[in-house]
Amino acid sequence: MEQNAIYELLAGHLGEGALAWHEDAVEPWAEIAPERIADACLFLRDDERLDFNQLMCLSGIDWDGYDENGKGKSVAILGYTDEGQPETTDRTADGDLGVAYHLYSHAQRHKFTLRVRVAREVAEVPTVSHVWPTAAWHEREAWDLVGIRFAGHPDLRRMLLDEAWEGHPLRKDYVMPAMWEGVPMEGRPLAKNPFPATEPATGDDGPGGPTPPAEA
Amino acid sequence: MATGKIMNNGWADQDHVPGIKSELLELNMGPQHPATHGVLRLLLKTDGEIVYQVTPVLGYLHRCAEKIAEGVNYKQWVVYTDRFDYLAPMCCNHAYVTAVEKLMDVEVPERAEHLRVVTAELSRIASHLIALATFGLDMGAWTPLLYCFREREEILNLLERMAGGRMLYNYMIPGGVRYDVPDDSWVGDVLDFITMLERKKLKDYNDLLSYNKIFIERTADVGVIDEATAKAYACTGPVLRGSGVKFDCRRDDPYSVYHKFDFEIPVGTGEMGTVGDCWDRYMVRVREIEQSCRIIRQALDTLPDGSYQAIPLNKIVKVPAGAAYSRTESAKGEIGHYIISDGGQTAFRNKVRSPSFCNLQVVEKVGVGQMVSDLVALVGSLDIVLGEIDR
Amino acid sequence: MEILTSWLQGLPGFGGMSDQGLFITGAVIMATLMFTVMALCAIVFTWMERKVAGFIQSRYGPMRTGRWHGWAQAIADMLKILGKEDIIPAEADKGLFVFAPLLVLLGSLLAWAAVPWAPGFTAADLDLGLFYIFAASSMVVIGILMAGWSSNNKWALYGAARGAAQMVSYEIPLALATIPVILHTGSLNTQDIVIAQQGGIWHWFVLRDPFLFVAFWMYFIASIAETNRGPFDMPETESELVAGYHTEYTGMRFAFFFLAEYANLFLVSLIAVMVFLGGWWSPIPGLDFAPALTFVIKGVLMVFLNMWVRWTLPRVRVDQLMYLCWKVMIPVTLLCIVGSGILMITSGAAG
Amino acid sequence: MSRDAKTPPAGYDVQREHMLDFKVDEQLAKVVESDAKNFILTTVDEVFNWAKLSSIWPVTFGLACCAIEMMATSATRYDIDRFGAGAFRATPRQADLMIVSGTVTGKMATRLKRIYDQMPEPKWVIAMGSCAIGGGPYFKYGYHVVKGVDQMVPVDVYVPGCPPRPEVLLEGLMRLQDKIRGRKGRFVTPKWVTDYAKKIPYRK
Repeated sequence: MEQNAIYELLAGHLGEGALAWHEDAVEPWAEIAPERIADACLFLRDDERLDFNQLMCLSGIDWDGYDENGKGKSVAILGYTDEGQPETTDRTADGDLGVAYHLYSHAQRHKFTLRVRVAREVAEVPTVSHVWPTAAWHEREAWDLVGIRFAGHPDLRRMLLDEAWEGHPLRKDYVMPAMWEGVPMEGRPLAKNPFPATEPATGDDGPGGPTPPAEA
Repeated sequence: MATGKIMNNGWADQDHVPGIKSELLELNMGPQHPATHGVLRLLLKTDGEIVYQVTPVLGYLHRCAEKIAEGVNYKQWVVYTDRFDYLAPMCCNHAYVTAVEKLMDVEVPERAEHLRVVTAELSRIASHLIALATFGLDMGAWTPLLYCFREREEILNLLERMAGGRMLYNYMIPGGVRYDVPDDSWVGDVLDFITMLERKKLKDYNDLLSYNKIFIERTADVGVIDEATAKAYACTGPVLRGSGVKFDCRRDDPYSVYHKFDFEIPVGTGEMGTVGDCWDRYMVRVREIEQSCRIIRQALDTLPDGSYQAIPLNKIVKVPAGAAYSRTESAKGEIGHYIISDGGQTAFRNKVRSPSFCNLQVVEKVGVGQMVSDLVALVGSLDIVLGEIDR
Repeated sequence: MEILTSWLQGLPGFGGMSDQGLFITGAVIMATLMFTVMALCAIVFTWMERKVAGFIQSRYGPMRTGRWHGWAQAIADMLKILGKEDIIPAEADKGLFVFAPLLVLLGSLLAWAAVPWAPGFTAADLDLGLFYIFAASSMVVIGILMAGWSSNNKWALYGAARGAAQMVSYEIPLALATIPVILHTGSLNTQDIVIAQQGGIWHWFVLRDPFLFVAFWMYFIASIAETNRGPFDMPETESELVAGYHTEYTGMRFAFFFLAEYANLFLVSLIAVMVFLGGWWSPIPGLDFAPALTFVIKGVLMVFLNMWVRWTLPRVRVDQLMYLCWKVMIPVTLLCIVGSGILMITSGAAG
Repeated sequence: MSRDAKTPPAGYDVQREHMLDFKVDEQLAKVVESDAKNFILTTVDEVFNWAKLSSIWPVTFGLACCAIEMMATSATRYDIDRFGAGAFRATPRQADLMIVSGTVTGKMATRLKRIYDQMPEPKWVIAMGSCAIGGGPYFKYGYHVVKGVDQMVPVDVYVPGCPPRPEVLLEGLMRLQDKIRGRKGRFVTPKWVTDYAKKIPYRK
C-alpha cells in the first residue's frame, strides 16, 4: 500500500493524535502524539489492510543540539582527551528526546515509520511491548542508552550497561566516566615518542610530526 | 527415542515429597562459558536438568559503537561496522554503506556492486561455516569445527588478496569499494573454491554432522520456534527461515544488484522433526551456502567493466540532512541502520538494529521447559554474535 | 604372584624369608609395578590422544616438545601440573575434596590387580577376577560424586549427578555383556578366560558365535560410557558444564583425575581384549612369542578405536544416554546371554 | 593445507635464530651466573621451566573479534597444539595462560579479574589485540571500554594487531616461552625483516 494511504488510514483512526506527515523526506514519516503511540501501533498491527506484524526497529534519539538548518552544525559530543581524561562542558542540554518506530508487514510487504517526540524533562512514552514482544528489549535499550522511560513496560531494567551505571550515554551532554565501580575507564596519556627528533624544534610540524616536548 | 518435550509437572513450585522442601536452582551460565559464544550471560533457574527460566544478561561486550558514530565521520565508521558481526564483516560493511548511500542518493557503479555482492557472499559463507562449526562444538563434535575452519581459511585468503585484511576488511566505502579485483587469477580462484566447496566439502559436513544419527537426535524437535513466535519476536535470517517463513531481504526488499541473480531461499521443512527446530535452522545454513555459491558464480560471470568508486577515496563524505532506515540481509539476519544526518560529516544518530539482538530475545520464551543441554543447542542454533548484540 | 614369590625366593637374601614376608614384599613390588604402568599409560595415552586428534582433524598435534613429534609433551604436562598451585576453594568441603581424587585413583588402581598380562602373570590371580575388576572399578563413581559435591560449585554438582547416574547405569550392560563369555568358560578367573581362547582368531570369543559378537560391541559402547569419554562424556561435557565434576580442581589433584581417566580407558580396553579378543594369544596359532606384548598391543589398538569414536561423534544428551542404557543395551545384552546359552546347548558345548 | 608444508623453506632456521636475537640484560646475566654454581638446583629449575614453557594451557576465554583469530590459531592451519599450548581448558582452575582476546568492557573487567584470580600460580597473561592493549579504536568515545587490560591484571606479553594474525599470536606465545625460560631482553628487529618489509608492494 502507498505510504500516503497508510497515513490517511492512521490519521482517520487517531484524529488529533496524528500530528504531522512528512511526505517529502527520503523516508516519509508520521509524527504521532506520544500518549497515542500504543493505540496507533495496535491499530497498525490489527487492521487487516495494514497488518504490520513486525517491528523492525525502535530507536531512541536525543535531539539536543540538532542543527535544524541541515548545515552539519550540531553540537559535538564529549569524549576522552588524548591524555585519557573525560572532556567536560558548561552547556546544559535542553533538546527533546524522541523515539522512532519502523514497521514492516510480511503479508502486505509495506513499511511505515512513526516518530514521537517528548520533552527532556518528561521523557516518558507508552510502551508497545504488548503489541510486539520484540519491542521489550529495544525499549530497554532505549531506556539504557537514551534515558526514555516506557510507561507500562513489564521489566524496564538497563539492557547493556550495569544497573548501577550513572547517566545515559547516548545523550548529547553525557560526560564519559573516569572510574566505575573500581574499574578505571579513563585512558592513560599517549606514550612519548620513542624516537625524538635530534634537531631543535622549528615550530611547524614537519614530516616527522609534531616535535615531542623536551625531557623534564 | 525421547521426544525432547518436558512436562511441567509443577514440582518446582511445591513440596512434592512431604517434609522435604525443594527450590529452583539458580545457575549462572557465562559470561565465560564455552557454550555462550563469547560473553553472553544466561541466568537460569533449573529443576534438575530442566530449565524453568532463562534471563539473558547482555552488555559484556558493549563497545559504544553508536556513540562513536556520532563522533567520527561516515567513512571512518565503516571500521566499526566490521567489528559488529566479526564473522561476516563484509555483510556489515554492505549494510552500512547501503544506508549511507540511501541518504546520499548516489549512483554506485555496477562493478562495485558486483564486487560487493561477491565479497559479502563469501563472508556469508565464512560466517555460516563458523555457525556450523560452533554448533557442532556445542553438540560435542570437535572435528567438524576444525574442518570448517580449514575451509574458512581459504575464504580469508581470497578476501585478504582483495581487501588487504585477514579478518576485518574495511573494504566498502560509501559510493563504491576500496579496491578492484587484485589480479587476473582472483576470479578463477574464487570459482575454483566455490566449486570445491559445493562438490566435496559440503558433502563432508553432511556426512560428518548433518545426517549423523546422534546429531539428529540432539537437534530434531529441540528448541522449536514456531512461525508466530518467530514473527512476533522479529526474528530474521536463518532463524526465521528455519521456522518455514520464506523471507529474505535479498529477494523481498532488494538492495544492491541482488534482483539480477537467480537463487532460491531455503526454508525449514521439518524433515527430521518439527518445523522450526534446531536441525532446520542448521540445515537452512548449509543450504544457504549452496545458494551463496550460486550467487557468487553469477556475479562473477557477469562482472562488468568500469569504475569501482563513485566518490574518490580521499574525499570526505557529507550526507544531506534527513533520516533513513535501510536494511540488508547479513549472515545472521536483517541488519538495519537508522541514520539521522544533520548535513555534516558525522551522523547525528546511528541506530543499529542487529539481527542477533532480536533473535536472541526468543530464548526467553523458547528456552523454558528445555533441558540444559537443549538450551545449549538452542543458543547454538541461533548463531549469535555478541559483537553485534552489544555493539 | 606365585611366579614373583618363587623368583624372590631364589634371590640371595630372600631365601630365609618367611612366606608372609615374601608375600608382602611381592605385593609391594607388584603394586609399584602396576602404579608405574598406570602412570606410564596416562603419559603415553595423553600424547597419543593429541596426536590421534590431530591426525583426524588434519593437523599435527604436539610437534616441538622433545623434538621428535612432541614425544615429551605428556611428560612436560605432568611436570608442569606438579608445580602448579594447589587451590582448595574456601567454601569447599575440605575432607571430601582432598579425598575424592585419591578414591578415583584407588578405584582404577585396584582393578589393575586382576589383569592377566601373560600366562601365569597376574598381580592377584583371583578366582573371581572379572567380578573383582567390576567391583573395584565401581568405586570410581563414589569418588566422582564426592568431587562434585564437595567442590561447592553448581557445574561440578551437575557433572557429578550426571556421572553417577551414568556410571551406575552402564555398569549393568558392561557386566551383562561379559556373561555369555563366562557361560562359555565356566570361570571368572581372568587367566582361565584367556586360556579358553587358545587356537587362533577363530577361537576368540568375539567370533565364537553371533551373540558374542553383539555382546562385544555392547561391551565396547558401555565401556566408553563407563570411562566418561565422548560421545558419552556427560560428567565433563565441556560445552555445557564447563569441566564437570573437576571444575574446581587444580594441579596435582586434577592430575589424579586425569591419570585415572586414562588408566580406566586402558583398563577397559584390556578387559575387552582379555574377554573377547583372545588376551595374549596372537591371531595365528603358534606365533605366541611375546604374550605380554601382544596383549598390550591389542589394548592400544582398542584405545585407538576409542579415540577414533571420541573425535568423530557428537555427544548424546543425558536422557538419551539413559534411554540407550536401560531400553536398548540391557535388553540386547540379556538377549545375548539367552541366545548364546541356547547355542551352547544345541551345539553340545555345554558341559 | 598445512599438511603439505613438511619441510621449511631454505634458510628458515637461520632466519628464526635471527629472530631470537636478544640483547641480554646485564643485571640478569649476573644473577644467572651466581645461581649457576649450584648445578643440581639449576638443572631442576631448567627442567621445570622447560615443562612450564612446553605445556602452556590457555583458558577458553574469548571476548570479541580476536577470539575468532584465537580459535583460528588453534585450528587446522596454524595449530597452536604444535607448541603444546593446544589444550584449551574451560575452567580457569586448570589453566596457565589467559589470552585476553578482545575488548575488555567495564562490566567484563570485574569478571576478568575474577577469572585471573581463580587461576593457579604460576600464570601468565597475553593481551591480544589493540583493544586489550590500550583501548584500540574505542579510546576516544568508549565510555564502557577499559583502556588497557594491564590496568586490571598484570600482562606478560602484548600482541598488537586488530585483530592480530594467528602468526603474531604464535610469536607472542614464543616470546612468553622465552620469558619463562628466563631470557629477558629487548627484541631486536633483524635486518632481514626490515629489508623484506620495504620490499612489500602496497597499493594506493
